[in-house]
Amino acid sequence: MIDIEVRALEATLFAAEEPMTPHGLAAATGIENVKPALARLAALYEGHGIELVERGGRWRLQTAPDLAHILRREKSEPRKLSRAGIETLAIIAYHEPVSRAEIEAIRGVQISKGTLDALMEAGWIRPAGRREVPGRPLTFATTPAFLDHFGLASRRDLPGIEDLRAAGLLDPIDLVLEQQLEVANPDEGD
Amino acid sequence: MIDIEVRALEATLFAAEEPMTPHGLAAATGIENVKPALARLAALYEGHGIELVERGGRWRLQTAPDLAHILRREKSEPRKLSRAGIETLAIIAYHEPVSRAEIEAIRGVQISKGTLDALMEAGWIRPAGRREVPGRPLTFATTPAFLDHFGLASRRDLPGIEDLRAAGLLDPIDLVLEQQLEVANPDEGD
Amino acid sequence: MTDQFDLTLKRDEDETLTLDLDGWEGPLDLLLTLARNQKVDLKQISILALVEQYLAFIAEARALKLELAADYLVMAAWLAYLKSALLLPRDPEVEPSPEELALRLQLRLQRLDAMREAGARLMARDRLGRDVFARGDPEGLRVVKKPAWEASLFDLIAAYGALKARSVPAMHIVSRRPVMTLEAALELVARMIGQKLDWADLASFLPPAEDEAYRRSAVASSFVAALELAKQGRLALRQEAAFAPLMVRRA
Repeated sequence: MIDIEVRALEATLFAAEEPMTPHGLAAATGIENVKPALARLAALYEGHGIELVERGGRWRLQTAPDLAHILRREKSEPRKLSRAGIETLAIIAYHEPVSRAEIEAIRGVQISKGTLDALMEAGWIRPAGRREVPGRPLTFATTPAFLDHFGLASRRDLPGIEDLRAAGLLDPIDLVLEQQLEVANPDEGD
Repeated sequence: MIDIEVRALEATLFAAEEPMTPHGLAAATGIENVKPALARLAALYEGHGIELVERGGRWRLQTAPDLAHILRREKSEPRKLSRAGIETLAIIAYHEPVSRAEIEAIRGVQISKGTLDALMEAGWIRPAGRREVPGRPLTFATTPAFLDHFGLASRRDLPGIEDLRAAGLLDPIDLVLEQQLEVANPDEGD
Repeated sequence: MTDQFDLTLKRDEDETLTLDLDGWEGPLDLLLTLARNQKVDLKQISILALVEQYLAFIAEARALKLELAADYLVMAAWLAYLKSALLLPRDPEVEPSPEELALRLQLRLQRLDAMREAGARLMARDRLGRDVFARGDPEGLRVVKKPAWEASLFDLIAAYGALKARSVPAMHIVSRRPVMTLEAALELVARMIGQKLDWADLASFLPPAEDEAYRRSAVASSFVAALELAKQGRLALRQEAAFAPLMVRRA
């Protein structure tokens, strides 16, 4: 059996809602000389998945730093960017820096806050200062992570309008719309 | 250094907000066979001020019961149950699933609405489906939180439940009555 | 007798006595209290003695003119019936038998007693938050879902192309065909007749053209121009026959 002082400190620190001072520990456990008992507790936890640490004169038990990956695991969740998202990103990439109102003018529809948030979360766009016009609208620009993700050395590598035309990407709207409708309702064909 | 599986379980259970199933522990730590590692962790904490316990198939770390006098604080007094509440909880725990009418038959009085509500609010009982008899009465059963709160690994650990069952005190009264009358009057059968 | 049963009497302000039944939850509870006072195992209890005690208790309460809840009186009536049935010679016609009724009551008392004791034992366990404690400030385990946004460069430029295509205003442009305008033909014919004095084929005025469409346009325009100049009296027209060359001369 571990000595009663160490056990008392261990249980007290475990149940504590915040780090405790030696004074507080002494009051809680009735131990007169807390420091040596704390040293024994620290030694007891040597090599454990939990450790005793002192931070600014307060003591706490905490998980060992090398096990942090167990406690907070990141799980990446592949998600497809919405059409609004990809269009907004394209406008920012071709016109940066560009304000929200300008993006909306080009798209012809309003963009939801979520759209810019998703692009920001993806790390592809960043706020790029305010435009010195009435209302001082915030502008957006792409990030190095954007270039990285899309395999571009620089924004100049983005195909120009003429390239797009040559690639058939500026086809009349009816055709594009038709294609999109087909994509949207793949089962409706008969 | 303690083996990595034990350390991982220790840190996970230390950080967890709720008791964890072996399945949940396996998912968190990546350990394939959790049970033996849990046994090693339990052994490691033998004699400590903290212990590893199983509650309704879930595992948790908690302070050792003999240190209650150090840790008990005024504010930590758990909700005070009325006598009706305590009896009702015991009846549900020992008879579950059990309907309100069955509880009332045992207690000899009606239960006030507040009694079941209070137990439900404490998170100790839950509705457990309807009995397929006329009137389709709702039945009640205990929750994992009940086992957790009262320090029970499972309902088999309910104090004296085996003795009560052996004495027929958990069976329907008519069944016991029949058996006892037969024993009392063995010649009357035909 | 009242003392023996922990019967609490309260003297209200208006001097009437009330029986404090708060301590008991109904007649079964009162019966169990009385039964426990026999200080024997509930299985060995004398139901007859218990009935006597209950009836005596109720009689005393009524003698003191205490208000009793109806269910206590119902139980008293039932127990009085049970008592007489147990004491009188048994009538085999009566079902259930008084012994069975007595046994049933005994079983009910045992059950209630068992649950009461179980409840007490539950409450006395090492309870979480009272005797044993969970982690005071658990960090919690977190699985942080990090969305990995997917989009390819093609998606991007195709989207921009579609956007551009969508945003260009719809404009219908008739393609420009090579024509000789009437003005040009007028000038040409006027100039040519100024250079020649004799009759000349109108067709000979036309510039050589490889483009058939332009040639046709030039023929039509110069013909109209010749007619216009003739109308103005600046030019004379002559044609030998249908489809013969159209001859022009300054008027």
